Amino acid sequence: MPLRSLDLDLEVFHGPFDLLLTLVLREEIDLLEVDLAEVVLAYVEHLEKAGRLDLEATTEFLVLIAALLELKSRLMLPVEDEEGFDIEPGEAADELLARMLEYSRYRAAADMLRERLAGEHGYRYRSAPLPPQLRRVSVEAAQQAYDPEQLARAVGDLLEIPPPLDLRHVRRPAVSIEQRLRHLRDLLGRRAPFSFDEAVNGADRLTEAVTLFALLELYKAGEARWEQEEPFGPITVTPGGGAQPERRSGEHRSLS
Amino acid sequence: MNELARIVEALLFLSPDPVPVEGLADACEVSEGEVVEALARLREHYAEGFRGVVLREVAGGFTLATDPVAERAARRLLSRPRTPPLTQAQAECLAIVAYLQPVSRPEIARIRGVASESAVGTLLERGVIEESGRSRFGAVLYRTTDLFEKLFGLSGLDALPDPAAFDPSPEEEGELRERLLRAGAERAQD
Amino acid sequence: MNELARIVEALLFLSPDPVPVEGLADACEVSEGEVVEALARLREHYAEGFRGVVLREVAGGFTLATDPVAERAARRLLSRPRTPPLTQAQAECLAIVAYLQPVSRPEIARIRGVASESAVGTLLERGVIEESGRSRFGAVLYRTTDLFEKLFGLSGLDALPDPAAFDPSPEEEGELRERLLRAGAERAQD
Repeated sequence: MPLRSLDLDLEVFHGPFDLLLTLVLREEIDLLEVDLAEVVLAYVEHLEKAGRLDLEATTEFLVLIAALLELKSRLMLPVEDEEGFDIEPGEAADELLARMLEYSRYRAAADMLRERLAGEHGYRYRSAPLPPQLRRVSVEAAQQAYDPEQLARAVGDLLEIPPPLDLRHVRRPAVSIEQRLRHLRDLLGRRAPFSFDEAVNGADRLTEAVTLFALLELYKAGEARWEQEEPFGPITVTPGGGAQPERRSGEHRSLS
Repeated sequence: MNELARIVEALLFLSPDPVPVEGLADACEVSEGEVVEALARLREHYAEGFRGVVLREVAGGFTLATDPVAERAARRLLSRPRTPPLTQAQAECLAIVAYLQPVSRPEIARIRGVASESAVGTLLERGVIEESGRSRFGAVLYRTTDLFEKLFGLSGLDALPDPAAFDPSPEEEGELRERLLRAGAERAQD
Repeated sequence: MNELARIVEALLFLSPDPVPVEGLADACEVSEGEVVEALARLREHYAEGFRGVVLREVAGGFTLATDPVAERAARRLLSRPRTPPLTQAQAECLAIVAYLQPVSRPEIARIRGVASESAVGTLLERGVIEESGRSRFGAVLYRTTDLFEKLFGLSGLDALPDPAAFDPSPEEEGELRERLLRAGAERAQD
């Protein structure tokens, strides 16, 4: 998705994303008043609509939004130094200044190039086809340029039959989603509410991960709800309102 | 040389084809008489035998052309074969053509396990392989050229090195063509 | 004009691209010193302001080109449109590629502060920049082409002026900094 087609509708700015940072750098928009989260949301929405990922354009967006975030976060730091912040009051200005100077250098170089191109304008180069007698490559003028062994080696490469793939190291996963779904449903039926730690009770990381995945599936189907009071805190699982036991047999076939 | 003569010179230099007097007069926005005069001045400058480029009147128009004195050097500069290093794909295609000729493009693709249009196209363009009739099934066949032998320093096709030295499994039975096709089929299964 | 100068003139007339001294020496089977001497003689003949065709050193070689005096008539004769001038965005992207090559599009965007895909696309289309591999993060890298040097009349990339010459004076820089600091202080008071 081309970045230039990303149209923003923010409180302080309406227009293409392309224009935003330019205006900020030219101090025509106060970065402190730009809701950057809105910009990110607009982009994600746009990506979703486009349905495919243009890696280059996305990188470009990330680079630009990161620059904006960095500038803004620096501007938002209190100027009067409080303990814990060792950022100089002028640092935000320095950062912005460095960027503006770098840009102004290439803007001036661009003017030089444009002038140069204009000055070159009258010079025209000839582009006529070669006279027929010169068009054919002459065999007499040719000299050895390649090693014939290169050809024999290429044939050797082509005779190579790849060894059959050794699949012995690939094990079938010991933990299946079905198994963990059964386990969680069993707990929901017998002991709800229960904590996630109880559900995985000392199992290995793979089992933990698959259990979490199974829990997400149950949540999606409305069979379970979960709560976590704080990051890294205990997760409490309770039965959801929308359990549909009659669909159980078939609904997760796609996961197997 | 006055300005009109300079402009006429520039026009003849740029134009790939001879330009008639009317055409020159039109472009310069002057009369044909003035163009004829300018051409006379130019002719002094481009008198044959003094310059590398000469003024000629051909096919109802005027044109600049090189003097035959430069023919040999021009051939050396411009008719020289291009010989950048071969890519792996090009080397493989060329090796298949060299050892199995005549060979068709579908066969090359079967042996390599991938379509080989671009590499074959480049080899054709560089003049190291050429078309050589059609197979029973109508596919174009390719063979190597004299230029190929020259660029690889070969006195003839029988001077191609024996691939046995690079054979990964010399104990395998069969002709080279048959073995290459078999290996290609195996690779294609992956 | 001696024979070597005539031959060199003919080669420059025929060759579609600028020819470096080594190429000319090779084609003429003479030393590079002799070619340099022949070029000096040619330069006398093609002194700018006297002829419709001039001798130029661009893109690492020598070539003949028409003098701007003929531009108007050339456009009428060949009915080829002027190459359009660069937009500001295109010129900025081109300047960044010229000075920092090889450089990726995200890097160009970082410096310019705006996404630059449309300008970069146009520059690619016009053949003044080209792809040059990928960065370690997988972004396509760009560099300038020979056509760039030809169109901008540069004998080589080292003929580009030192970019430090474009930096603002210390006074201007100080003033800009002052303004930014003031803006920051005003914000802190809110």
